[in-house]
Amino acid sequence: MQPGYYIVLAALLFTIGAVGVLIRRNAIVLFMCIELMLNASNLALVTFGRINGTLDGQIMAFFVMVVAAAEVVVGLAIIMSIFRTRRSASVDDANLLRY
Amino acid sequence: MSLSAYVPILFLFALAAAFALFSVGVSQIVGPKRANRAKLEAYECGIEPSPEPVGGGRFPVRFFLVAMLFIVFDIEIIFLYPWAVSFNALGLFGFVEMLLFIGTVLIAYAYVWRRGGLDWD
Amino acid sequence: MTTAVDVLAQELQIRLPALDYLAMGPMLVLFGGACLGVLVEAFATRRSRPFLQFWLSLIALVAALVTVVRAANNSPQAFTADTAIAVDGPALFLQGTVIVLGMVALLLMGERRIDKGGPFVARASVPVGGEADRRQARESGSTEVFPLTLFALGGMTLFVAANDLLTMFVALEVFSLPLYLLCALARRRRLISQEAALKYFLLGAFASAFFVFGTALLYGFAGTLRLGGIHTAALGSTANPLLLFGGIALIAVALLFKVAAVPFHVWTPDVYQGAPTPVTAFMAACTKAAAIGALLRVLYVALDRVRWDIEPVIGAVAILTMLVGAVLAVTQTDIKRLLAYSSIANAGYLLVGALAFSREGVSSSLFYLAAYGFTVVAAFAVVALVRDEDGEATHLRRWAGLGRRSPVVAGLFTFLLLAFAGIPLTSGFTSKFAVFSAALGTSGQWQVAMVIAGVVTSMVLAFPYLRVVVMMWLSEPVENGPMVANAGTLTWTALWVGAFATLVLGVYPAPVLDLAHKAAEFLQ
Amino acid sequence: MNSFWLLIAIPLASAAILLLLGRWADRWGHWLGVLSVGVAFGLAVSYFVQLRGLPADDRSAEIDLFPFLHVGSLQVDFGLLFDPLSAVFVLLITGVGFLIHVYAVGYMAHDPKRRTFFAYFNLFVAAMLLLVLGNNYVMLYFGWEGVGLASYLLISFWYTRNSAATAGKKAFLMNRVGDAGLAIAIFIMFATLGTVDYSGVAEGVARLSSGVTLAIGLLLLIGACGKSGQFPLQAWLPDAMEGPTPVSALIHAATMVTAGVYLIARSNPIFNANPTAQAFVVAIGAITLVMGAIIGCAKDDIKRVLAWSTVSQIGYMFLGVGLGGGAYALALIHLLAHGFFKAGLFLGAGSVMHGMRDQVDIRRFGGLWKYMKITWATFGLAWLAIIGLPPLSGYYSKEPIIAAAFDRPGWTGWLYGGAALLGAALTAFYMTRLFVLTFHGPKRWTEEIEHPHESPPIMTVPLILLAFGSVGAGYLLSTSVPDWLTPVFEGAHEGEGAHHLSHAAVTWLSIVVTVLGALLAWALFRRGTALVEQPAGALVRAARRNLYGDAFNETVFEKPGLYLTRALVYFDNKGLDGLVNGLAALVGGGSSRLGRTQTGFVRSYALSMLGGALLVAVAFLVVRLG
Repeated sequence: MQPGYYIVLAALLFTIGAVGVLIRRNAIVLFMCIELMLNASNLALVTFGRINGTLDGQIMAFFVMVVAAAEVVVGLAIIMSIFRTRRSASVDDANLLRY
Repeated sequence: MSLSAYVPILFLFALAAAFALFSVGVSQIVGPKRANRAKLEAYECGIEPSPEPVGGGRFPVRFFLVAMLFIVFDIEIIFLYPWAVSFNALGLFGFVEMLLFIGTVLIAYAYVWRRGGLDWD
Repeated sequence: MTTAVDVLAQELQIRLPALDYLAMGPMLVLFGGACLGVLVEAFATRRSRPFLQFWLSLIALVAALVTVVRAANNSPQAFTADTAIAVDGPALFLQGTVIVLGMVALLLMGERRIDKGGPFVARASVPVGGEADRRQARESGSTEVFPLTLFALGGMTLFVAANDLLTMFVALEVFSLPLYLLCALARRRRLISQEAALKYFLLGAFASAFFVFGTALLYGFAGTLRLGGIHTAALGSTANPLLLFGGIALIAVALLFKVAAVPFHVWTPDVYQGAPTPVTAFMAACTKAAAIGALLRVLYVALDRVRWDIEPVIGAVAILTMLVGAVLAVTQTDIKRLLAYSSIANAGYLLVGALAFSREGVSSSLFYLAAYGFTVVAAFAVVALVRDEDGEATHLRRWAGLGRRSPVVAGLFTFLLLAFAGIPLTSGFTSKFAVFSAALGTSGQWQVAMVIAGVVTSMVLAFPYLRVVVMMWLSEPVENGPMVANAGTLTWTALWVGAFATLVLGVYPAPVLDLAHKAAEFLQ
Repeated sequence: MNSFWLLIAIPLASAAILLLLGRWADRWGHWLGVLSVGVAFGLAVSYFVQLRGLPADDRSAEIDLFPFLHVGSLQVDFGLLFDPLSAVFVLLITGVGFLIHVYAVGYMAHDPKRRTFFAYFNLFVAAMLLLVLGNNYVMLYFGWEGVGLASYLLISFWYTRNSAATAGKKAFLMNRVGDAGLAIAIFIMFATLGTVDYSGVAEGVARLSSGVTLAIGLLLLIGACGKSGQFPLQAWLPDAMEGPTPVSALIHAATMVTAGVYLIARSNPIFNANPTAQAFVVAIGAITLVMGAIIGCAKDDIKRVLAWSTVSQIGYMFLGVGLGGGAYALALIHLLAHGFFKAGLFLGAGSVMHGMRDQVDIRRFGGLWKYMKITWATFGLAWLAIIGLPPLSGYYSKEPIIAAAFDRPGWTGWLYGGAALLGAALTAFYMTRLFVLTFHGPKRWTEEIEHPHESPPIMTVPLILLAFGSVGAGYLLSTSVPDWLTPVFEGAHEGEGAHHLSHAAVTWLSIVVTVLGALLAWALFRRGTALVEQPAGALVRAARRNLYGDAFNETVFEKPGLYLTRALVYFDNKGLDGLVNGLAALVGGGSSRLGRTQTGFVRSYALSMLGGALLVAVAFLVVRLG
């Protein structure tokens, strides 16, 4: 089967994630969209690894997973602390800093 | 296979992103912005709902904390599993590396434990 | 079909990576120090922690600096850890720079006289204004900032030495994640601090996603993650060049985001304003150095064969960066935002040096990073000092007449602003001059355009700086305006070190320039 | 002689001591300041004598203190050069500077910040010496920015006055425009020649295309215009008079504002290589000298009249350096002579203000000659010198420039010669007006002044010494300087003279127009002035009636001149300031509009990043395909 389709899928997922970041309001959903982008990249990495016949892509994918998990922890901590002080997880409410 | 097959991907990416830019931009420009009090209120009757009791500050944060801790320890397996599979090939070097890795996770564990992250109450 | 794991095992049987511990010394020391810091956090008493953590971090930094110097003296330039890390001149120079600037910023973080308990808060998630918050306002602040800073510095030292995209990505995250957290920990004005952290985090993660996808595309193009491999493939590969340029674009987005280049600069003013001032100083000096370092490496090691395609695009970004930074700085009313826009414009100047694609370009950029870092840390030290009862008085209107009340601080700040404006005999002049002449040395048309934009924007930038100076010296003082806080030795040391370095690098820059020039060769 | 870096180091050290010691130095600080410049003057004289001892071709000493910027092919050293051209500037700066320092001890006696004032003053001297002693354009730029900085500090020295603060700002901003020109010129030199040393540039200039030399020349000219208050960047200089009078005398009359002339003289290889660039210099000089003289007629503030006269006189110097060839030396002679008599005029004005409780309006003076005889005599000599009456120094310095302008081939000779002649007549007119209104005619003082007094000896002694300069310097300089400077300008080719008028004719013409201008002013203003706006003492009203009676004078001479001057003043205030303000407003408006994009919403930031990413990707494709 053509590995190229996986690349198409990865690009689609990445784009969906990027668009999601633009249109979703809830910080956690927004963050999930970013995770989607990372996972789309993982898919692309693994597929390219397969096409190229090297392991680098898979190793990179492992590390991306780890880093994504660490990001989740840090991100959730920040979002939680904001939620507790503002009672809102909408990113549009975090709007004191501008101009 | 030919890599020119990816050209449509990039186009797709561009198209989708352009669509997003367009729709977000247009809705900002043409969308009516007449916020009023009634519109901003929650679509519910009765008293104003509040996520938490007033003056409280109680917040079911434990699940979230546990979830975060779970993630931290869960990551270990990503590195442990490949190491275990090719244990023989990696030899002593791999063993020491893995000990160091677990050691660093333990340091984090010690921190969580001492700072009360594991207390459930 | 053999499974991936089998292949992995076979590969590893062939060679285990050789590790040069001296060359990796700075990172090992910093990460080791950070882990120790976490243990101290876990087991030391609350009372002893501030003292222990501060000195532990400082010692770790000194030790790391010593290892950098030793590595620079002893080992020949070499790859280590199977070409994942390149210990070469630019890496060592930037590691040294980042560590020294980190030390100065650490002094600001350790200051506990200005705000009782330090500039950070112990538990950022306590709702503002509640009973618990009032209790914690009296408490000593968070000491986790020290290990977090060490982690960030360790990540930066790895980032500037990373020779493949995987290492670069890991390093990027290792230094970014602690910074996100540090941003949220301000003792005063916690709401905007948290907002800054949220914005920085979300946009930073967004940029990281671009980096990973760009890595995937480049990997698809070159079949390897090593920068040298991309260099080889750039001309020889039969793969679709769309993969190459798509990959470059996406990776550039992530790196330019960290550098704060237009149009990826949007986070900078908000985050600089919201973050605790010592953290802002740290970010402005060290993050910029690390990000430019990595950008230089990608440009010079991986992409120099496609420089003709890169020059116009990144050149346009550089011009836009200078223009937007300078023009937007004109109407700022908050001193931290003003410095943020100035930092954006400076990112543009740095790109001018980076795009020279010559040894002079590298050396002048390295020099610029060191010079700018000292000046900006000192400037934020002043911002941390000028306070009223609500904490730092960052609104410019509040600074009116500061020169009459505290001539020393206002004088120092004036000097630093003159340095930003590029007046001779300050490091601002020498560094800009070095960068621009390096760009002109190549006599490319884009370089000439960039230099003209650079000179014009630095004239425009003189307006906002002058406005602050006029504010401080020539305006009537405001009613119960801010006072210069009764700071301890730490902040004063940081301030004087920064100002002194600004002066020395302006008057007698030759030794540092020489060092930078000697260091300015990337290992291919 | 290789220790001439001391010239810079001594005033700098003194400035540092004064600033660092703070109040401890309040009691004696001003004497330290005076001493340092005095020592520098002594050293300058001794170096000058040593330089004269050398054979004419060997007269230069160069030292490299330390390497400054070594970035690849760019090698800039902290190097100094002491040659005939810098020597004359060093003598002027330290000599006149010393006298003005002495004067300032008396003038600033009652100012609580006298120590700071002397610190800035010494700083200025050090920076100015660096400017003229550097051996490359980067050192010159250092001095250039340094004198600028010191001058802003000194203009806004009385920053509690709003106007002083505004003037300081204006000077800073207008100078930045000029500085940008200079900076870009230096970068172009480096890009095309690979060096910024004077010697390297002089050697390499032959290799440059005429387009490049024109660009460099014009950019240098912009820089020179900014610093020297030449058209179109002249507006800051008269406003700079808000500073203390010794500052006006030293910085805005004798030394700093002539830095532009120095720059062009120093860059003579570039200008010699490109006649078009030279023509621009000449045109700027001619426009400015006429414009400054006309506006000088309309001002009533004693210092502003002098300021506009400075603008106008520097116009003569630009005219001189632009003419090239032998006129370089003429311009420098005028520069030196001008340093003496203009410093004398400013210090005299300061002395008058000192006696008249800081009154600056010449309509409020009159009859002062009886009360301050020394000031009157020295001011009078300087006045005669500036209008160029033989045998005072202005005659020897200005008249040859007029003659040289007439020697220019073609119609430009008539144009520029005529402009220079017109300038001479106008100078005689407004300077006589100034002198007569101040020292002669009826008293028109405000009521609180009863007994104007002469200034203390510490102020009058420098006046007397400068008056000697005003009288004698011209002849001495005109006989010695051209030979002395020959090695510096040896590349300058003599243009073939057109000799529209014989030299003697020019001489007589210039004397005649000068005397006519002076007599006209004497006749008009000997009884006071009609231009008092607010009603005040009875004497003033009487003076006004007297002059109103003289309707003939007014309609024939005054009205047209008045309209012209009004128009020029309007243009100056609205036109150019307007341009600068408009630019500022444009930047400011763009800034706040652009700032609106910074909405504070994370998602719009993400949008900007995604859009940027797309743009970058598309740009790569375009570059790749295109």
